[in-house]
Amino acid sequence: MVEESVIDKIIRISGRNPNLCYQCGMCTAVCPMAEFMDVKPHQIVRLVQMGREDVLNIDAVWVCASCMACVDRCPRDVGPGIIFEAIRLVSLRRGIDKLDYKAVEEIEAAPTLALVTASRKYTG
Amino acid sequence: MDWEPWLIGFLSKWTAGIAAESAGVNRVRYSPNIVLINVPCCGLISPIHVVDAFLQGADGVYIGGALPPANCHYKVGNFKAFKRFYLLKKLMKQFGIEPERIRLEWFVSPQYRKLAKTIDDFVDEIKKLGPITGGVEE
Amino acid sequence: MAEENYLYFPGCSVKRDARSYEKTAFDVFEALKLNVKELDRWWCCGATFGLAVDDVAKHLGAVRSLIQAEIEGAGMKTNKLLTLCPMCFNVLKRVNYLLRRDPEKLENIRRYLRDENLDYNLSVEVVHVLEVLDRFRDRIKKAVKRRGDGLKVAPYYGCTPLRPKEIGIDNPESPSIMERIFESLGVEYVRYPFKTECCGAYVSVYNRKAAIAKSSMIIIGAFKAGANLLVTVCPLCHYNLMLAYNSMKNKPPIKIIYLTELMAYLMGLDRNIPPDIKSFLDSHIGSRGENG
Amino acid sequence: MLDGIDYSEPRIGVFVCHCGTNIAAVVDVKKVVEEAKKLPGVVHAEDYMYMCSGIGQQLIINAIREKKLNGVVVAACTPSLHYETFARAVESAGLSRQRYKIVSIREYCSWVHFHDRKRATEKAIRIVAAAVAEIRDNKVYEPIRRKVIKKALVIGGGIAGMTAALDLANAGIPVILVEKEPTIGGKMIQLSVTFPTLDCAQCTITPRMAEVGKHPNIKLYTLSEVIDVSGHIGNFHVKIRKKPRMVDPEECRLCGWCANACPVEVINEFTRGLSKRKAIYLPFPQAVPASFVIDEEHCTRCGMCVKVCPVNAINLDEKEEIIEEDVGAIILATGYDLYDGRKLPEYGYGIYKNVIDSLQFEQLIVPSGPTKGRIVRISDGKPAKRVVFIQCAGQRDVNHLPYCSKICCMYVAKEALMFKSKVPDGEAYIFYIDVRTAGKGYEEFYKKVQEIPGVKYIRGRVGKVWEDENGDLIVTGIDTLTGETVKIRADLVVLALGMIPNLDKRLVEKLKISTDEYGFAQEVHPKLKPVETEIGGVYIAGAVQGPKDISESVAQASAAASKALQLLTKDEIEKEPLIAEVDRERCDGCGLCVATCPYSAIKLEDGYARVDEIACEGCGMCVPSCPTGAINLRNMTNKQIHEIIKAVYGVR
Repeated sequence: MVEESVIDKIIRISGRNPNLCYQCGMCTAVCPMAEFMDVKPHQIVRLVQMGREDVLNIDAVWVCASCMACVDRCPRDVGPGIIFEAIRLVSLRRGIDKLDYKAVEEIEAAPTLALVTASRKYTG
Repeated sequence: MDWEPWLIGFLSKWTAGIAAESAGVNRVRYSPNIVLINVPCCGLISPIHVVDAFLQGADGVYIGGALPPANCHYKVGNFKAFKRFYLLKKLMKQFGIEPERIRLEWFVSPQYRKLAKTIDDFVDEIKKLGPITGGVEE
Repeated sequence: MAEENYLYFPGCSVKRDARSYEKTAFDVFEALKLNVKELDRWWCCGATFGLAVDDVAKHLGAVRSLIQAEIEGAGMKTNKLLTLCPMCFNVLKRVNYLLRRDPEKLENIRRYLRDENLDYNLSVEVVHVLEVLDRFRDRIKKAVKRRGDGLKVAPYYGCTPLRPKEIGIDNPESPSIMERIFESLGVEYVRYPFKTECCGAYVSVYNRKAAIAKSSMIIIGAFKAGANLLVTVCPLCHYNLMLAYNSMKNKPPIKIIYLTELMAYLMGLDRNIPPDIKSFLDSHIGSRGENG
Repeated sequence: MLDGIDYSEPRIGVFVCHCGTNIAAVVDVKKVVEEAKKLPGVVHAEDYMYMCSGIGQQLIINAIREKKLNGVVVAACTPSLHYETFARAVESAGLSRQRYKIVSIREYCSWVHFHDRKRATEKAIRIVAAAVAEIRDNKVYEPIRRKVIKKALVIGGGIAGMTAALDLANAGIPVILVEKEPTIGGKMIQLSVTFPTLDCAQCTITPRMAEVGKHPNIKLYTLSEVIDVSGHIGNFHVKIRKKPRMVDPEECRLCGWCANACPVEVINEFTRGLSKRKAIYLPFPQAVPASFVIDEEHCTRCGMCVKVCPVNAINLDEKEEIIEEDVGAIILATGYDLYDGRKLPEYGYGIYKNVIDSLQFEQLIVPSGPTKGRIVRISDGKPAKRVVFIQCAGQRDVNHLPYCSKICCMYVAKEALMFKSKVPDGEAYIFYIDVRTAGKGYEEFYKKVQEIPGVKYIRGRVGKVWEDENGDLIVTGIDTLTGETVKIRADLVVLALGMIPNLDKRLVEKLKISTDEYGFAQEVHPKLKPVETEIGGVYIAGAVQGPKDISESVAQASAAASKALQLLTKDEIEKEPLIAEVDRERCDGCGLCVATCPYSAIKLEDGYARVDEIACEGCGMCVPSCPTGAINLRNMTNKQIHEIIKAVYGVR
């Protein structure tokens, strides 16, 4: 059996079709976190379109807050935010996690909600 | 299983017929197990024709007409068909034929996806029902 | 189904971090003659909706709570499951929506549940407190005891009550449900551009600076529009906004509070309002206060 | 018997088309031919690569002659494409078209069952068998002739409707032009200049409006709507509701005293809300008919205008009229509207005054417009120095309009140019996804606009527009080419909203035409029959059929007029004789069919039902009502339906 490529896996578990993206940039325009991203949302979708497996190394997908603004506004229903979740999951399922609990500032003050969500998003 | 159903469909050429044509132009795939016959109006199709179709081997009869109230090219053909088949369905049980084997769908002409989807659903349903037994358990 | 009956799903943060939100909410419910009952048992909703299509197990907690609501709802003649925390609302409603739309997923979930002799019939409606309050605006109007003169309120919705649009309670780009409630309360509100902007959400744990930047923008935006009160319905938004506020060198004179705290105050139900908020509101309303 | 063809025994030929690979790649054409040969009545079957080609048609003609065929079945593409092609071929060989049938094994089979070649072939065989069974019993009937009323109705008085009306009128055909508004002119009269030549739109259109207004062959009904259509090609009966104008256009001298006296002020729709007008008003100076009009909805009947009118032209008691007309052809040209900008609250349309749509911006450019051609902020009237244009606003977007409106790239370029010519130190920012300039001189025009200093094209989207505490608009977006976020402080934001059809659903129902999934009127064939509808005698022109610019609308209007002329120059047309028919042997005069017929085409005469062949539309609704099976639809009789079913299930 041929092993599924990283990109195929991203597409499969996202359930979305990044090839429909026409690079309008709406996702980036509405992204509240875009200013903190090294690679912008529309560029990430572009890299997925081009089959670039190094999307796994992009830090920006971890900055995404899953606010769904891009998913709602995407004119082609590509749902960039869902593709980013798929990219995160591919890493998480390989055992790569992104949260160092010891480094979380004032962890005892953070609401449970923040910790649970962050744990799910950053550690799988 | 060797058996597979063959359905017959009568489409009003002004609405469902156009939808079927658009389904083709847009390459929307659906089950091939149905032969679609265009007629001027679904009001032409009589319960006799439908019973005739079952007698001759149809596993299901699909009728596509205009979406009520006002889309019928001939004013009220869709209502006529609706009433006639409502009554026929009530009778069907007594013949030992499941009323679900008659399906009526109403269209405005751009609804080609609906045509494909309802045909697929219908074929699936008929597959589940199996061949007509006339109420006699085999 | 009785219109006033609701089952209530609390969730972790309302029980631990936003006690006054829950307590004042129940004071308000009582004043509005709503019969709200907490579920006998509830499971963590998962705090965030699993977005991947192959990720059904993450929805199990939410489904269990939905089943519990279905069972308890039958006795109480309601199918409405009320949430205060919009994160819980978002997850529960999305799971519910997903199961209704995707028979395959439903079947998959059922396979898990069969071992526990459980089944879900898709009957529950998940509602957010804002929707409920909106429905009973007439009662709110009657229950108001204090005049809100001197208050200028900035509504802050955040993301989770509104997005994705399939499950949102209002237009995700221009919601007005909170504004309608303010009108019933008789308080003045301001228009500012960030009422649906993300506060930074859980990113505050990963990239604190980013969350603080987002939340600061919201606070400053509200302040510039003339608000002296920033009203939220989410414990996580509240946390991030407070985080940002506390990190500011020049703190604008604006207070961040929960909607139900404001409502309880205006309805004269003071017992569960935190003292700092009470005194803030007192000082703004001043002598024009009570009229009832 | 016709031209020596013997119909006593069926001798049917079946012709199966490959359509290149369109059919043959899915359907086993050879097998279809082999199976067809076995069908009862079939004496000949063959296949060919392109049956519609000259050679393919000749194959059919030769076979009819050589094999003495008296019936032809063509299994190919859809009848709407090539029914006529083969009908003419068949007739040229002396065979009646009523003994010919085309069935689709492309749209109805190969194009939808490409995933299952075996069953697609089986289905194609069944389709052919059904067609053979049907044609076998077809009789040849004399055509029914109907008179053609040499008069046309044009619905819509915009540039397309006016053009079609003038073309017909100049050819000597009387035309009834129905316009909903108090004046003709449509959307074009609201424009400043037209791309790519920058001609003044009003100067271009007003002579044409005047021509329509005074043309002896054109009867103009303004403030009117078509409320009912009945009849058929060559002979339509239409009802028109004419709302009261309450000012006599013959008497009105355009002095304007009435408007000065009128105390009621309302929003002026002609300037798209950028100015006010009175309840009695002149829509614009060049309006046709050149007359004031009373806005029935807002008029308080105070009578001030009546008092001041020097010519007694005003009659507040005027009532609406229903006018009935008979026409032979109808041209539908109701044009377009803009997509509702309020569905884009993220851009602040309808929330902030300075966020406007493209037609409002046109009004700011027009020298006779509400600002006398000054480009200003709507909120405070201050000069607008920085304008942001958002292209594709709510377009090419599955959440709004999934299609491209085609003209926005060009009009935005034009509006930016006009802005710069009026505000030389101004800045225009244009957010775009792609710039589409397919048209003569369009790309050159785009280049010219790009060359203007201060016009900045930004490849990307705007996320949000809001107003800050100073009343300036803040536009935030992304430049996808640099990957940087963009924040622009602007005086005006102009949304290039898409075109949506201005086509009332009730009118569609009355005309019985169909629409596409976005509500645009549907043409019969996108390439070959772009102005015809499925309803004979009803033609479409302009943006009601799909987004298009002025030159295309005008071209299509002339095309529709030409098609209508082809009909209206005939004295009579042949109607297909496929109507209901009563078998007197079986009819017992019960009258059930009489009650069923929606056209009152069946009457009882001497105790038998009789079908009026002019009134019968051939729907067949009467057929199932007959308890004795005495009434049948010609060439789709009960027996034929029975044979069709038998044929479908006779295939093994």
